[in-house]
Amino acid sequence: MPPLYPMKLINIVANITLEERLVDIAEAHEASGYTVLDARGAGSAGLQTGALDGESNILFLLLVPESKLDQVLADVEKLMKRGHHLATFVSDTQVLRREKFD
Amino acid sequence: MPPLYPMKLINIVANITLEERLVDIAEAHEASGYTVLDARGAGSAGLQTGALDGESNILFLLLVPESKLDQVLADVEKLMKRGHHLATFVSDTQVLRREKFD
Amino acid sequence: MPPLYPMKLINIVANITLEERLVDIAEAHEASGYTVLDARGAGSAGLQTGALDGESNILFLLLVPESKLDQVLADVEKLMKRGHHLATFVSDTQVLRREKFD
Amino acid sequence: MDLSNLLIPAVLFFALGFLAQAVKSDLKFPPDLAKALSIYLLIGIGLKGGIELAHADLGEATQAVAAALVLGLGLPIVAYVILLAGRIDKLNASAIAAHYGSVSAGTFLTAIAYLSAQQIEYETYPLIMLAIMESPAIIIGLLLARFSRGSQAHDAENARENHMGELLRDAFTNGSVMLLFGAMVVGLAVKPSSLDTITPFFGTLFMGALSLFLLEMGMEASKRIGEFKRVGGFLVVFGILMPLIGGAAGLLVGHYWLGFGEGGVLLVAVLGASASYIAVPPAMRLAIPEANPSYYLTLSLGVTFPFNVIVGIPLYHYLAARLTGA
Amino acid sequence: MDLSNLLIPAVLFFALGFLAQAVKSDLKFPPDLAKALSIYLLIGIGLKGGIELAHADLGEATQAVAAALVLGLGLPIVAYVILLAGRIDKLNASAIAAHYGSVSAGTFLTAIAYLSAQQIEYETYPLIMLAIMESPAIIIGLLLARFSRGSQAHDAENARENHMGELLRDAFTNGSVMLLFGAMVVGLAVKPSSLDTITPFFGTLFMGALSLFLLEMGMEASKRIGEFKRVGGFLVVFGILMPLIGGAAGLLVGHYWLGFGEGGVLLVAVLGASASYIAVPPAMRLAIPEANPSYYLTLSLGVTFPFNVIVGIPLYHYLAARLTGA
Amino acid sequence: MDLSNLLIPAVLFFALGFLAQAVKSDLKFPPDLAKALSIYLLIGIGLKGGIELAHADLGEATQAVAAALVLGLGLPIVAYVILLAGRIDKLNASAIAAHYGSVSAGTFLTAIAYLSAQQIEYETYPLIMLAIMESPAIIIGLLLARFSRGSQAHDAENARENHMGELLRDAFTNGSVMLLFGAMVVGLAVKPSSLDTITPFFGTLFMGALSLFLLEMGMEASKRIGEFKRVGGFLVVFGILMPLIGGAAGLLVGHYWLGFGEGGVLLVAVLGASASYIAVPPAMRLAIPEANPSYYLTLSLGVTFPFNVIVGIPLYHYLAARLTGA
Ligand SMILES: Nc1ncnc2c1ncn2[C@@H]1O[C@H](COP(=O)(O)O)[C@@H](O)[C@H]1O
Ligand SMILES: Nc1ncnc2c1ncn2[C@@H]1O[C@H](COP(=O)(O)O)[C@@H](O)[C@H]1O
Ligand SMILES: Nc1ncnc2c1ncn2[C@@H]1O[C@H](COP(=O)(O)O)[C@@H](O)[C@H]1O
Ligand code: NA
Ligand code: NA
Ligand code: NA
Repeated sequence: MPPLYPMKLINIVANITLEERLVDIAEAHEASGYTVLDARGAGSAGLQTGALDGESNILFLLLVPESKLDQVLADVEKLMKRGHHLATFVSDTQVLRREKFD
Repeated sequence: MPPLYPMKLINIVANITLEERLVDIAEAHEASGYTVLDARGAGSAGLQTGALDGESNILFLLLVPESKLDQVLADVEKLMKRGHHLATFVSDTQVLRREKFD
Repeated sequence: MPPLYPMKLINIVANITLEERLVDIAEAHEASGYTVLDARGAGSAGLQTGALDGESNILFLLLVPESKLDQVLADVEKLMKRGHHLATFVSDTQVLRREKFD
Repeated sequence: MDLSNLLIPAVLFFALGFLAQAVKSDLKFPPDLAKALSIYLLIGIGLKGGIELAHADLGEATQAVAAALVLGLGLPIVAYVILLAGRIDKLNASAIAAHYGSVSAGTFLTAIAYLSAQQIEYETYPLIMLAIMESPAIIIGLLLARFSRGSQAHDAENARENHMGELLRDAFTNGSVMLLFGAMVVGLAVKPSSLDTITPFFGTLFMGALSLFLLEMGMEASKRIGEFKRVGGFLVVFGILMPLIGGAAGLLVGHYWLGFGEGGVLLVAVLGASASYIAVPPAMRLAIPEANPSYYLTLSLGVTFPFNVIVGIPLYHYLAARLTGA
Repeated sequence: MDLSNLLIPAVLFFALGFLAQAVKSDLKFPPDLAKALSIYLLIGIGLKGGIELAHADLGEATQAVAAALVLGLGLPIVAYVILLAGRIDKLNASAIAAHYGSVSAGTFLTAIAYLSAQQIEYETYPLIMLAIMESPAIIIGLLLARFSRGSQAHDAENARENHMGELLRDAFTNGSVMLLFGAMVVGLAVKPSSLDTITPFFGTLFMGALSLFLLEMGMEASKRIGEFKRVGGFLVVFGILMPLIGGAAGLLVGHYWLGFGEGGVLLVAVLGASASYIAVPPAMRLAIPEANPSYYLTLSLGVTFPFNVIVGIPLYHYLAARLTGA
Repeated sequence: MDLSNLLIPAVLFFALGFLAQAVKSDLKFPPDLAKALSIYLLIGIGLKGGIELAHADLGEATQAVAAALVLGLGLPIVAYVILLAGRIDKLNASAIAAHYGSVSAGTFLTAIAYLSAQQIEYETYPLIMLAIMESPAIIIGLLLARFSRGSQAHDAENARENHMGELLRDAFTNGSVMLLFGAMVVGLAVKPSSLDTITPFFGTLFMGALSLFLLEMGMEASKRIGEFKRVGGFLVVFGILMPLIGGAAGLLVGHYWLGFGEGGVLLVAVLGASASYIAVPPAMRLAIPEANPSYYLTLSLGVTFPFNVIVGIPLYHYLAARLTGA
């Protein structure tokens, strides 16, 4: 059985205009990469149907070792403090090949 | 470090025609919002290539506090009892800013 | 409350050309189904903007009982050994209706 | 029956898509493109139907509408009876049956391309009939399901939810129905000079866009072959038998009732023979959730559709020509 | 004011989309199609603007640009004052105000379709004005927000981040602004014979593609009605009042300043009356994150847009005809 | 070499996309639109190739096919040798090399637009050559990889998996190859009156759709600049050197072997100079997974493509004109 290693999965739902900012955060903390999915939805910022950029969400996924979690979340929190509408949630997960994500 | 709070993430894979029903469930239980992603796949209802509405899936994501989990799942279960093809799974997660999701 | 049963959720981020191979793995291990979402991102294989097949990711989701996890991961590991760029992570989750996924 | 008539772009692109999938090509079609094309094609048909309706003879149009209702309500009942005879359970039978009362726009448009390529004239009432047939097919499917549930006492909740009001509402607010009728109203209401501004988009491009759509639908049909095992031999046979029955009904209605010529009779045959895969599946998803979508999608998309495009259209045409003595 | 003039495809498809959503039809539009169509339409407008600019009289063009700047900078200030009077907080007021200095391309193009259907001539300077108005509207929105933050000392960080350089950069690198201006440059720079190769795509198809876009925008507008409760009565009233003010400003500018005829004056009125929902919302997302997008999207898409398409355009036209004595 | 010749829509839209990305505009292109456009363009080229093939002289066509094979098989070998000399590992060298035996449809079509804008005639055989060149390029890439693996004994499993049968199958069922050849067969098989029904879509719109595609590809190319660091100086230089070598080979083949005129020679030069970014990358993903996609995508999309569009085409044209004495 291939071994699995614990890792944190940060999930962020945000408007698509924030994609570059989130990529910047991933790069600033030297994450091994990131994944983006187009999404729609609704929340305190209203309905996000996905039809126009102003009302399109993304789901931004970031795998980081636990050691980086706090710093990344601190940067995400900064965006939220500025007023941006983000839904951020963190899950425990386990990866194949730890060295890819360190 | 920004604090994290436990929350339940309900994941539902369903045909796209059920999107409105799932939104209704989210609203009925006063979830703070919901997120929808387009998907394809296969299961007991056959191949879902995404090319036509009849064969398109969505992944519906719903963050709720543990206190609401049972009631939401009961409603999802009702849809399944009626015969709808849903794959439903629930994960533990942790959110930034609990007050957004209560 | 509808009962929940533990299950493993395998998440694989890969280039879209690998979709058929991943479906083959799911079928070889008699998974009840699978779910695919289009994605973009970046990693050791560079930027994946989603504009052309050569630079498009998918997020492949596979729910399996713990008993099948090792065998599935062994097959995914084989793809990685051949050089394919995959980000694979496994989470604990709980499903409604265990019999659907066994 | 000259097979070289099949050498039209729509059929060849369908075959190309089918082949690409069959040889496991890595050709991929973005899912949204198929959806965009189907919206476009439904609007295009609706507009054309509306423009024709503006010039139509009221008496003839009424007859055509009546014939559409008869086909749309009658064929599902025939299908249901055959399916029950084949030991398909009642709810799956209801859902499948509904598909055969409705029409495959892709098949119908291929028939039009086929006629145009041979410069055969055709009546335009079938365009209107196509739009009409969606709703009755959905309604009869729901009625059959209701009746099945009652007799099976299978699922009190679904039976209750589907009371008659909901049922009619769903049949008429179906997305495809709204596009077809809405565009028909636009075609009727707008004066020609104003319609001309959108004709380059919805008219001139139509056959090219259809080819692209059929390329993708060929791939979709081919993917469904993998599902034949799941669906079983009886249903696959049904998927070939039923279009022959529907086609025959259409030929008779087109010729003896409506008195159409060779082209028009062929089109009515195609209305009868083809099964919906755009409008009806989502309707059945909601209305008869107990039925397995794998059955009705495999049949309409994987069996009946390719059968009609490759074998059915030239066959019905041959018969239409014999009937009408053309 | 003959209401049959509203029977043009653009308006009818908008109404069809609105209706489909209102009756809870299961009609679905793939999200990427709407985005593709808006890119296409912006390029189409830009190209047309560039071609017109090539033939334009320099003096008149300068006047038109000046007028566009006045409207784009002035209307947001009017809006801001009204919103503050209605006790909307300053940052939401800034973000909403910015939308009203800019233009809804969908509304503007509907007005052009409306004029074409009645064979009314129009000056083409408004096409150039449309492109010009995006940036000032964004800039003034940011300036208002900056001023608001200063006075509220609400969020030092946002105030700092938005220094003047960034601010101008964002206003001119806005995606819609780049498409409009970029296409305008193409229209200006390329010689006609070479432009002809892309005219079938960006020109001939334009009105049809607009209809498809408006079908989807009708659905979007209708979905926003559910948000009225969240937004509150005052803002909904503002969403109808403000286009009347902007429309009046446009009428006056178009007639007294620019001296346009009936058609041109109507178009300037629409520039004033309409509110952006493509270009400005993403700009406000980044620049005024404290504002709630639900407010500005509901207003521009759910209130002002349908009001202008159904009521505004014929009203402004009636007034433009009276003003110009046509 | 008159630079104003570059003022054609295709090139300007490419530049606009490149610029938008370079200034970090928030302009976004829905990913599915790019994919839809590339499917459309491949079909359009294939159809045009098929129509031309129907009129082609058999002897000349055979020569063109032979020349395409020579370029498609030869250039990757040249590229491979250069890459090894630059100390690129063998598997990455194989994968990169394959791209240079194939063709960038976007570049080729830009060259056609460039010729059309100057009303320069061109032979149509290069259209057929383009379709031919995909498969040999893929095959030679796989053979090089196989050879590399053998000598490196690096990965027994991949070596085993890629036996010759699979290898040929993959090269001919490649999605782009199937679209090009499939559409070519349609263009050949369908009679002109029937082809006319799809010409408005696949022909008349072609250059406009190309412009939209190049707008997006300009953005994609620009995004790749951020990857130059990862890829390294040698490879970036290779991405400019190799098109010069391929272009020279194409010039010589086009003039001395095929005897084409100014236009045709330019097109053969572009076949040689350009590197695939639609067809070959997915093929290499599967066949040479050990190679890093970041290398070959950055080179073909981020270096060679913009170089050819901006510098290459006018340069090859200048040389083609000198060679042919036009
Ligand atoms: N309870 C929730 N469950 C799932 N997604 C949510 C939830 N609340 C918010 N979201 C997503 O996060 C986005 C931003 O949320 P908000 O900041 O509340 O506007 C929304 O558009 C939703 O897509
Ligand atoms: N084991 C599984 N892993 C991941 N997704 C699944 C699985 N089983 C079913 N699904 C998804 O759930 C949808 C509905 O499943 P079903 O009810 O089995 O048809 C399928 O179309 C799949 O997308
Ligand atoms: N740290 C990460 N977090 C999220 N997604 C990642 C991460 N690393 C890689 N990925 C995704 O996995 C894909 C393949 O990764 P790689 O094998 O590193 O090229 C990338 O294109 C990303 O979409
Ligand atoms: Na039928
Ligand atoms: Na305005
Ligand atoms: Na080449």
